[in-house]
Amino acid sequence: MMLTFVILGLLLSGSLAWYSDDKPFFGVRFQAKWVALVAVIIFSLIFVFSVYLSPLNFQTLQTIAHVSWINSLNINYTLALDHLSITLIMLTLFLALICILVSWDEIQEKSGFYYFNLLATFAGIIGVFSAVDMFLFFFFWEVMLLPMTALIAIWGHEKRYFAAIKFFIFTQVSSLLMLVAIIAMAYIHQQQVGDLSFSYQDWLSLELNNELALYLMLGFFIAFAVKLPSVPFHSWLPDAHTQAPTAGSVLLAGVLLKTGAYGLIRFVIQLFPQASENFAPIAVTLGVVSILYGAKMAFAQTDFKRLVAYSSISHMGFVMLALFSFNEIAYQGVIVTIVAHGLSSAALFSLAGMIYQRIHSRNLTDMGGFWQSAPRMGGFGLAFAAAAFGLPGLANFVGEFLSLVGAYQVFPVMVILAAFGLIGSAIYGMVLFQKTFQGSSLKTVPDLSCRELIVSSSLLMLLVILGLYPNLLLQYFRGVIL
Amino acid sequence: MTDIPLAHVLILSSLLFTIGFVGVVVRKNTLFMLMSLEVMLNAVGVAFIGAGSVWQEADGQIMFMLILTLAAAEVAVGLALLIRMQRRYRTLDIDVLSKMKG
Amino acid sequence: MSLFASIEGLFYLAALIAVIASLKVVTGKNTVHALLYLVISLLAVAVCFYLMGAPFAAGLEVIVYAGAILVLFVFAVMMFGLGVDETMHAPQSKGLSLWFGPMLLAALLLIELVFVIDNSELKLQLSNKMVDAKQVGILLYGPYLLAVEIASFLLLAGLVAGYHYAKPEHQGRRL
Amino acid sequence: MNLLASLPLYPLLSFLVLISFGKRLSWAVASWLSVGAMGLSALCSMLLVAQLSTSEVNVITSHLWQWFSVGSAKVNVSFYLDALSAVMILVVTGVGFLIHLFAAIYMKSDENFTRFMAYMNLFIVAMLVLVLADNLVLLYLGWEGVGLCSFLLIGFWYQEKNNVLAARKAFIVTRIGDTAMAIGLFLLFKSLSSLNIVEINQLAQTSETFSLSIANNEASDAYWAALLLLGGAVGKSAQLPLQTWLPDAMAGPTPVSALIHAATMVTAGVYLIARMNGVFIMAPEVMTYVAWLGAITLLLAGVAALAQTDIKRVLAYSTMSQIGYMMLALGAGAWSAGVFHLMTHAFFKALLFLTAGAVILALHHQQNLFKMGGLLKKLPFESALFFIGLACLVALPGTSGFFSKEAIIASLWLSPTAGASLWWCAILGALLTSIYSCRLFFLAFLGEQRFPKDLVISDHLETNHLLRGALVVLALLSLFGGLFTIDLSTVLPLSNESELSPGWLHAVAIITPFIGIAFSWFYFKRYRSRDIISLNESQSSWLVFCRNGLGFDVIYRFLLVKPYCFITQLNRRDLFDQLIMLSAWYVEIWRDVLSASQNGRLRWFAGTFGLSLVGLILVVIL
Repeated sequence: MMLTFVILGLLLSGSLAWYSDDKPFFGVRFQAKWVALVAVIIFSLIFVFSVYLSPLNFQTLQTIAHVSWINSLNINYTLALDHLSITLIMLTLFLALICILVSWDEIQEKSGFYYFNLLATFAGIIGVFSAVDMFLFFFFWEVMLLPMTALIAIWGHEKRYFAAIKFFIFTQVSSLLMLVAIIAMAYIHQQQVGDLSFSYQDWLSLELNNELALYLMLGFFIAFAVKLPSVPFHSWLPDAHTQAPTAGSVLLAGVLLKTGAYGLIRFVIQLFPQASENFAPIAVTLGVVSILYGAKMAFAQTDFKRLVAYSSISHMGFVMLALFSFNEIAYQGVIVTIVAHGLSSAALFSLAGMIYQRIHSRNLTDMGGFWQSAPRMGGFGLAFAAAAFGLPGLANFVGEFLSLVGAYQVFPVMVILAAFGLIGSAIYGMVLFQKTFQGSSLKTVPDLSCRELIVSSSLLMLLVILGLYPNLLLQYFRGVIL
Repeated sequence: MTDIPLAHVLILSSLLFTIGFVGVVVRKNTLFMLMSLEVMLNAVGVAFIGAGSVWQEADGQIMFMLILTLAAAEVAVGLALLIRMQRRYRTLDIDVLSKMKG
Repeated sequence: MSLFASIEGLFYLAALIAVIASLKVVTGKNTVHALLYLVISLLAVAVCFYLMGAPFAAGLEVIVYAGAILVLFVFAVMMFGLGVDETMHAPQSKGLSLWFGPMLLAALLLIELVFVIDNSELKLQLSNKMVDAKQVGILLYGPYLLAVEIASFLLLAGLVAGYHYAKPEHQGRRL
Repeated sequence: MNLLASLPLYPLLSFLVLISFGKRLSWAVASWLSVGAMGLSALCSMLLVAQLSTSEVNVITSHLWQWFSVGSAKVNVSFYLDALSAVMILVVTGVGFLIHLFAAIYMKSDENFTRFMAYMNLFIVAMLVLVLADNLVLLYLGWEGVGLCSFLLIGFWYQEKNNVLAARKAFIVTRIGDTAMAIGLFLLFKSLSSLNIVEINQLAQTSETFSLSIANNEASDAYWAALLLLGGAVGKSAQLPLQTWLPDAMAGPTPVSALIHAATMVTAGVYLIARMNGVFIMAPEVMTYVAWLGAITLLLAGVAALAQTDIKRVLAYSTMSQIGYMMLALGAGAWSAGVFHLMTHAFFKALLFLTAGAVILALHHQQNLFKMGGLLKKLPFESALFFIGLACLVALPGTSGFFSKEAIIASLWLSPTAGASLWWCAILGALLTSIYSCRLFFLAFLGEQRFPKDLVISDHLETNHLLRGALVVLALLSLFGGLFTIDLSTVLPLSNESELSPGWLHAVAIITPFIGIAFSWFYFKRYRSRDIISLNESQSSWLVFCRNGLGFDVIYRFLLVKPYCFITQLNRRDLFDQLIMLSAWYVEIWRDVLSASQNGRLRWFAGTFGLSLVGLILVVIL
């Protein structure tokens, strides 16, 4: 029940933050950000401890909550965890802290509602990562979508409505396809077994003929490929990233994209092994195209956040490529890439937010020579850019290397093409770093504050630790055969 | 038996109807539009009466009467609106009333 | 002259008059003249009704249409004090350009209608027997009772609406 | 923690301290810290080498932790020291220490001194990791690490736009090679299921499938792996076709040029090929490519060096050409000769760069050769050092350069993968080397001084003993470094015997530099003449072409850079986005059309009504 407690707790403390913002209680003026911060810390601790103290073996899916919900349709409230979901939930909770810290000074208006939305999104994401009843999964999928849209639409930058609507339509249309596939699966279960079931574990034993499986798989695949995102469904991402407030971008890049990767791993590949294997050449091609296209597009951007957004597309291409290689090494690469990209893109977006707070621009042409006045920020900028272009020693390298080595066993030509993305990433990484921090100093900016230092250094520390000792993560993903 | 074919009656009806239609579309003056409407309603009446006469049934005339009632009600409301329009806008130009645009 | 003496002759004459008068109504500049042309058109149509064997309808046409409705029009015109002017403010676009589109449309419509009537091979002829008021009355208060009721409601609604709209504005709340 | 593992640790600690405290450290503390760490490191490496030479075992290893595992193959963070890496760590820490010492004084007045020293330390860490790595992935870590440091140090004075561009160019060009190398790693892992260097070298020889071509015309895995590794080496070592970054990299401070772009990093490619000799031996065609690439680079760089006006760029091209020699040696199978030349080259090129740096500093950042002249009198000490360096470079008999270069040339004639034509290339290269060296020396040190007479020459060397000491040590190493005998027979395969080659070969090889010197003595008469007050750089198009690196930059700009930029600019708005937004545009069009039809005009509505009636009837009729 502790996971339910965490999810509900986040929602309730979000409401509390909303309610209590700027209201005096016993002479103390409450601020929403403090409520949110304390709540996230408490629930993270609860989650971490309960997982470590749990006697269950999370190598396979362990159901930890099961309550019947809508009896007539056999819909249950079922949550289950394995190492994959635990890893992703921990990443989510960690980035929740980062999100709150980066929006500490940035959000001044309607801050109560802001933190409510933020926490609600996190609750939804945690639900997505743990739900195994597909109806519940879809429910959480929508729960995470709405507050995210609100975050973009209310606290975003100049073209926020456009971006929010674009984000909403993309996700909604694609998730409708998934809904159709979910309902179809439930009916197939009824035909084969005799009763409706939305349970993921029940579905694993279904036998589908090839054609049907292909279409159902495509329903899921498109929903997750949009979320991942993969070319050609990526175009919501640059707009949403660019227009979202800093925490929104961190959240989008850090965790929301990972729901797509998670869905591909958990549902597409495991529910439809045969169909996805047949589909693999196309998916791998999409992955490679995403890698190259994202890198190329990132180079062309002049907007800091847009550049990082396209680099995310490039990185998630590696996930797609590796995932559909059906190879244990590549799978480990996917796990590391997911976590590493979560951290590094979060770091770059936080950096973008810090710069935006100082010069009120995201345009690279307005930047330059910040190293002179803000050497610390420059150092972190370099490290994060290096993480983005996969410098060995940082976590991204391990992920990319494992992905590519693994995928090379299966698709050598594709991997050679994808490797050109490494050059592309170096190009945009260099452009990003040099245009921001090198060159002649146009402006003097204050160096990192204490809070920003905490954010940056904790992210960098994790990147370095995972980069030099990825076994911390990989030990849980040994011997997983897809 | 008269030698008037039904086709001629219907052609007369169509002619009147088209004339009325042209009036409705072309004239800007709302009063003229109302009059054109009367012409159109009348044209329909002709068609009904003609049909009734062919089959020797009274239904055609009843339909005509219903059209008549409709015309009366329409004219009553229409003219009342016309008066209102004249008061408010000091004109009978129907193009002035274009607030219900999308 | 025998053409005009026969019923057919009279019918076509009345029809011609109705069409010409209607044209004058639609194209006229002077409101009062147009109204008078409308009366002529209605009367001509009434003649047609009579010749088609519907004396009751002809009577109604004369009494209700030409008598009552047209009087309403006349009252309205008198209230506005309209003269030659068609619209007071909108500059009148003269010439054929304004007319061209609608005329084309109407011509198309007419051609189509005539085409339909021509092609449906109606071999029916009008009968010269009268359908008298008695038959109409029996039918009206028999099977068509409901329609009559509805028509009366319509008239009532027209009455109320006419009163409401035509009421001076300051007396009631604004619409 | 054993000695081997502590080798990169000292610079790493020094780096961490320097980077976290930054400008708060005074010059004394920062320089003591960084130079001290380097000193400790150098000391350790000497101890290690002593250990290695005395002990029975040929290898010292140190396992730190398991980094990750690729399938069944473990990728460890482990260090592996054998004779080859021993040579490298001696060069890296020894020369590195001297250059650090020099840099601490050279860069004293720079406001970002601590940052500079931190980068230098970080570079040493990465370079040591590269050299000591026991597997290819760790080597790749060092490989990329030195690339990053090189990038940072080239762009150290980042306020100048040119430096920034040069740094970017260096990073991206080498990254192209790195990518080839990464693909090579994937291939090696696929065919040999290992990433450990020793294992790969063994497996390459024993594996049956590795060097076998699958079909008749298809190349074997060994061929491709060697070729891809060569790609990495070519990028890092500034060989054809990825050589264009090195001359521009001279934008960095002079100690950086000495350490990274002459002595250590650029020779990493040579090290890689020597290290992976097991793979290369299995692919003799690639060995020939290596040799030819080396030879062509050697000649082209020699020609380009002849036309340079900037003292550092002359040295840069000379570096390129000397690495060409090393490549030539490796390609010819003369592994130890190549590595030996790597070592001696590190000594004398570091000496040349540092002395050039001292000269540049003395002349207040004047780098143009045509604005120097007559420095022999003004700066006699520097002149002497520079002369020693150049003597090694042209391989005058007795100097270290002589021994190493002769060894290379001697091995070429009979090598199965090289041959006579490459021998002639090497001789021609030696001739070119002596000519451009003479030109350089004449222009800078002889002749009449061509800088303003009233320029106050600030001579740090005369005043600073430490600086002087560092250079003298380097000079001694350059002169007598040839006497070190390095025994690489435990690591590298023996090269073929050179005794069988005709005797006149040696004579030609020894005489060639003197011919070059004699030729330039007369040909560059103007440069050493005392009467000519001002020299103008020749602007003939041929010379300008050579000066600009033989047009490679232009070709690449038009073939690669411009098209890439053009494509990205063309598609800046994102084609896919545009396509998807088409649907939005479509909806919007219809919204506009429909809302335009709702214009609120009654007559218009009636007209539309009629129109649709016409249409409807038309449909019914037809």
